[in-house]
Amino acid sequence: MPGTMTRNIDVERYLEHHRMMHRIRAFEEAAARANQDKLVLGAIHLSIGQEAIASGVCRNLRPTDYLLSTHRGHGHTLAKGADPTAMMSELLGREGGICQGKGGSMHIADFGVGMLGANGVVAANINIAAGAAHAIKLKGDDGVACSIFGDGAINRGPFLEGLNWAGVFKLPALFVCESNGFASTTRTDAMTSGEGAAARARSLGIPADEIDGNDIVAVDETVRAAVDAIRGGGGPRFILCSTYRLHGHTASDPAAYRRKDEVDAAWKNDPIGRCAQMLRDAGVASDDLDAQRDAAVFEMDQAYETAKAAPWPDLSLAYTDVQDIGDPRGRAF
Amino acid sequence: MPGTMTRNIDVERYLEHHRMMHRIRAFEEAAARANQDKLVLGAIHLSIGQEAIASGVCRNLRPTDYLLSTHRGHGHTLAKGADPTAMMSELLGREGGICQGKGGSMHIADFGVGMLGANGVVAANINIAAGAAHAIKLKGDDGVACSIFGDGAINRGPFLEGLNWAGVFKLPALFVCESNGFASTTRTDAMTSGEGAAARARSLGIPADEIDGNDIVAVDETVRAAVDAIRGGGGPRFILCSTYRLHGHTASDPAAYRRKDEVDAAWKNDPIGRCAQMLRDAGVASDDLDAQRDAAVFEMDQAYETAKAAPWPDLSLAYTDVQDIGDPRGRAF
Amino acid sequence: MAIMTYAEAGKTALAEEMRRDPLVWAVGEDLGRGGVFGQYAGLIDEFGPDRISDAPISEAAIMGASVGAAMAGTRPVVEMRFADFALCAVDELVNQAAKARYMLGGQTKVPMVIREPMGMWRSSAAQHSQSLESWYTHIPGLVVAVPSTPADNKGLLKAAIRCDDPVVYFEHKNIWGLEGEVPDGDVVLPFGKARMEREGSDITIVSWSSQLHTASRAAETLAAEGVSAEVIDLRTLWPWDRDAVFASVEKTGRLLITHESVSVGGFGAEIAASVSEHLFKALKAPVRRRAAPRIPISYAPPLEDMVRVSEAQIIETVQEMMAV
Amino acid sequence: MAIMTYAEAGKTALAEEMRRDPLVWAVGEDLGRGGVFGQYAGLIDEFGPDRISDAPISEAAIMGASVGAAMAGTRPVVEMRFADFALCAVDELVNQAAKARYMLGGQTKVPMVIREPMGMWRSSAAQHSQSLESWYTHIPGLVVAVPSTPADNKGLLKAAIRCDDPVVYFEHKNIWGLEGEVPDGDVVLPFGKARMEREGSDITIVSWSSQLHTASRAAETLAAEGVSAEVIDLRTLWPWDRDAVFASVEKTGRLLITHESVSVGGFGAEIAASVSEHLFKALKAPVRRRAAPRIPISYAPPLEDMVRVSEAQIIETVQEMMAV
Ligand SMILES: Cc1ncc(C[n+]2csc(CCOP(=O)(O)OP(=O)(O)O)c2C)c(N)n1
Ligand SMILES: Cc1ncc(C[n+]2csc(CCOP(=O)(O)OP(=O)(O)O)c2C)c(N)n1
Ligand SMILES: [Mg+2]
Ligand SMILES: [Mg+2]
Repeated sequence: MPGTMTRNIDVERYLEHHRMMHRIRAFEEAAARANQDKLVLGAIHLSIGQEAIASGVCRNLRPTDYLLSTHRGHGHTLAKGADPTAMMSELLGREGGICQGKGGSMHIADFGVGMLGANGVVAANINIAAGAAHAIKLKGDDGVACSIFGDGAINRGPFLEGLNWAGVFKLPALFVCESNGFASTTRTDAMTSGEGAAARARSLGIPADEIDGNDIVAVDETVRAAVDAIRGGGGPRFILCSTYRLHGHTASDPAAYRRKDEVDAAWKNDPIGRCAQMLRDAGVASDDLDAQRDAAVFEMDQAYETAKAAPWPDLSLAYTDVQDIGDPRGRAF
Repeated sequence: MPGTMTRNIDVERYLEHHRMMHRIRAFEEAAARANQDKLVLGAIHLSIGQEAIASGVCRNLRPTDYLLSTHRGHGHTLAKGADPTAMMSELLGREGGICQGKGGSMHIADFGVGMLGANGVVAANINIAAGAAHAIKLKGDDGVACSIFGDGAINRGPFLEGLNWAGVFKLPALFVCESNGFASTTRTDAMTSGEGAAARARSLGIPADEIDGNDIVAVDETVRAAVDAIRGGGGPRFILCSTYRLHGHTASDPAAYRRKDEVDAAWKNDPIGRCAQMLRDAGVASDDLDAQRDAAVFEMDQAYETAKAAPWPDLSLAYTDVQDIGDPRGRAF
Repeated sequence: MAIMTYAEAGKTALAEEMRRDPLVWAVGEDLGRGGVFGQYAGLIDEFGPDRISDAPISEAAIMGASVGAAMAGTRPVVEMRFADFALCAVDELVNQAAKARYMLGGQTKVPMVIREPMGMWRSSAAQHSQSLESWYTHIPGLVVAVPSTPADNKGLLKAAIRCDDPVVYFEHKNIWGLEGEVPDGDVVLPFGKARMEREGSDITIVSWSSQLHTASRAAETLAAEGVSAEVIDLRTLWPWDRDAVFASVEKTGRLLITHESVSVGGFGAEIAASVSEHLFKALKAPVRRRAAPRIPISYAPPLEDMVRVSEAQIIETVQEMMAV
Repeated sequence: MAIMTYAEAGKTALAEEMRRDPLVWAVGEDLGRGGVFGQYAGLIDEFGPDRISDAPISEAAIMGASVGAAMAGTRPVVEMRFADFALCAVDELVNQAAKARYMLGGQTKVPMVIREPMGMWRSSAAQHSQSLESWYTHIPGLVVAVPSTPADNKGLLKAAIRCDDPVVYFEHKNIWGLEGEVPDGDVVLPFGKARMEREGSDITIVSWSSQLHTASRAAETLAAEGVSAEVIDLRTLWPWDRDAVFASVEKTGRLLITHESVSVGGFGAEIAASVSEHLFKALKAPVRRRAAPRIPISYAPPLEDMVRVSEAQIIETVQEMMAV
């Protein structure tokens, strides 16, 4: 795997990544502000520090490819192409929310760009993604179904069942593990026996790469190769991305259970800073990079303002999209 | 792992194994007869051909050690020390049944000898055994909790969750996989991705041995070493035992989905025949071996006759041992 | 019209729907060899292993992958083998399949059928005998079907496969071999329309699945004793045919609900509560329920029978109700 | 007597029982840092990491291992974090914990407490808000507790920990911070004994858990309007206090049951069916239920509120019933 020292890179491509990572960062910061402003009532999980994975994975997926994400899914959803204003409106539970305000942060989805949903149940997206890949195979399409999940998810049964399923049926599935060191307040290494996610994936017959998930080049190139292999009929692949959760588990978690020096060190390894440095080394002007950041911040502030200004959803929505059959009122009254 | 060519063996010990394997075989054959006689109404799963694993594992466990088994658990239960008459009475659902006729073949248990139950749900015994080991650790005992399960069970979530659990908490747990090539009518290799159970166990941080499960010496010695290591505080161990299911999935399954030559070849590898040959090579007289067989057949025929003669359980038992709290009649009538 | 068994009727329905719609496929353990009850026998020869798909012993993945496959445009028919084993995949059914459409703001539907062979069947004991249909009526997003005849098993399974909602489809193991007339061709039954098993004027007996036949036999015997019982087969529990039940009870003034599942917290309570509330004045006697006691199901036949609601118990209860 | 919150009362009960019995231990995700709602805060300092045990995200193993640990002589207190996540461990609870004692012919008991924080709590949406207490009343072998006050959370949790049956213990997330007087020391409440929240003569309102407080506020308002409502807190659903409910309805002649969970197939139906059957003559009006519609729970506050049964709705229903 390539490191981050100077290398000749496709500057345009990484400028795109730089821009996308800043958009994710700015979205999360706006969401954190909305949380402080008590306008987001449910729990939200920020992906600050993990942006390279979202950008690197989704840059290599087509809008027609499927993505299934987790409770920490804002970045993935944005990178897959969803509209931040509709996403922010969802977080605020307002009209215009991407799920009409019915799902919120943990159920954010945009089928228009192949994002089939975040999930409130850890590891549940793994089997669902395997099934989406199964549908691609049955229909003879050339798509890919990708699930992104955390390092805590590898201790749930669906990790084994879903990867085995994808292997047995040789499905076009990409499994990406965001190994950020924590499962809410618990260090994942303390609750994980053995060598971890990649070793488990290999034992299930899935080729696995282990990369620095804060190195946008490593993520982009590794995912591109994996997706090409999968599209070529090579069956499922697994990528373990090491990263660090720079904020707390939820936007309200001060994460006092970890040492300051650990967090400070992690900030020095911030994927956006590293990407910017690489681009500067490649000759890109700092001003251009700052301009991307400022545009991202402006865009997400606008998204927040728009969401704030939006009314509550129409109450009649409570009874829509439950199911086709039967009376949702249940005739209890 | 030792093969089965002449070696200096503890003749007494393997005579015990030979006797136990014949007792298991004879029990299963009597149960099959009871099934043909329509006296066993539920499904029963015979372990004919897999006796070396039951005998080899349980010979190395103490009565105070715990065993959790599967739907194919008659042999394990017998080898752990349960009374065959009480077991047969259970299969016939009669008074004197080891579970009072309430559980039947798939829930056979004898807590008096540490056999905490077969299970009707594939892989469910893995987590239960991990928990029994957890209790041993919490109480500071020097016991071992063992679960035996099939090669089909390794595709269920509890395999990952239970082994990871045992690894994380360094529990005195022994996991034994009976790899008989089939999960009911399906060949397990067709539904298993990767290198199989042992590789999966290792990926979960559990040392794993892979042995010929029809070689009683290999099973006995491997299990003994593993149990010693576990008792010594070495944490969980895994043993993959290759074997073959000589009969159908249930006693009523003709297993027409496999070729005759395959089955014929498997019969030549019958663990009892191999053990007998080894003992003859070690100088034991055939008559002594035949006498063990005949005694086993006689014992199990008696068990069947006794069970047959037993009355149905008292109807009042339907309402006992449900729970301490609340009226089991539910006051519905 | 053809005479076929309940199992064959289900197979016919699946085969017809698979011919009609190439996006329909079935997945579960041992389907390639016909399924554990033979209800898929031979289908692999016509449709091949991709559409009559074996599965690892991975109920959570069978269910969860089917949710994804349904969201991605196919129509999976999920075989759970025993309703008891579906308890290994409840998150996938209740948290995912049932809620995805709503949570995601209507961006998707989850068209899948979950076949769950249910009920008591010759000494299968507590982990292979449960009837949990009531549970799923309590979960928004799910449809619950409980066919009792070969004809209904064909018509309702076809309806379930065409339905865009997840349908929990309970086939009763005890009646796999039950024979009956089954209409040929494309007969699709509506959900929420009960079947009048037998007309009567003195009392209404509501039931479903295998227990319906016990109720029917009881009504037969009662007729000989001069009690005219109307027997209604609900066919589906969500939605359930309130109109048919209410109309019948308005006529008879008496209602007995009988089901194989546990009485406490069973769907009989929902029916009893609804009728007692809405037909308060029309009732000549209190609504009664005959269902299972709150005990696990035993292996030994005589103990297992203690859980069954017998024809005699139904008759006894009806006579008590007529005496009011 | 001390004033403490519902969460503190639970913590006190657990701590007292752990001091009393070294075989009691708690296991679940993040317990070492106090648990996701702080209901275990500080316990690890007194009892250490073996008895206040963290767990991997492995609900099936948390539940399943606890079944084994209970069979092997310890008394696990299992933390499921959200009742919704317990759906990842239903086989372990329903097929194993609930049935082991019976299936194995009484050779073992399975003394474990399954704590399941339930209910709606500020925009948690469909997978973090469910109330599924009714499900477990339908499963033989299980006890179901639904405390509504700090005092009851102490007394019932202590009873649950001492009980040899698996107890599904629902704490409501919305009242973690509710303060109230809690008796000091070893006060253990019996299961199946309801609490008289408020005496009245015109109508009986039965409820439990957080919804009890809505019912209580409604009764308060109704009193001002001259309607005397008796409010009964069931405290446990299995067993449930039929005697207390029947006695009250015999007095008032009217019964309204209100719960947060879905009305269809909810436990309110069991109570309504039982009372309608046994107090047929004593009823002045049909038994009514006010519970949730059959829809998943939304994230947006106003949509989430559509699932809540409000004080106003209870009052409206009571007035309708009084008008009968
Ligand atoms: C089945 C289940 N158990 C527990 C939870 C509660 N929970 C939400 S996020 C989380 C931690 C997940 O850690 P990880 O998978 O590493 O993802 P990360 O939060 O680090 O991105 C937990 C335990 C849940 N949502 N689902
Ligand atoms: C969760 C679950 N799924 C399916 C079944 C049905 N079933 C019973 S035994 C069996 C095959 C098990 O195969 P394996 O684990 O290899 O054990 P073996 O029968 O070969 O001893 C299956 C699928 C079950 N009992 N439990
Ligand atoms: Mg993590
Ligand atoms: Mg096998």
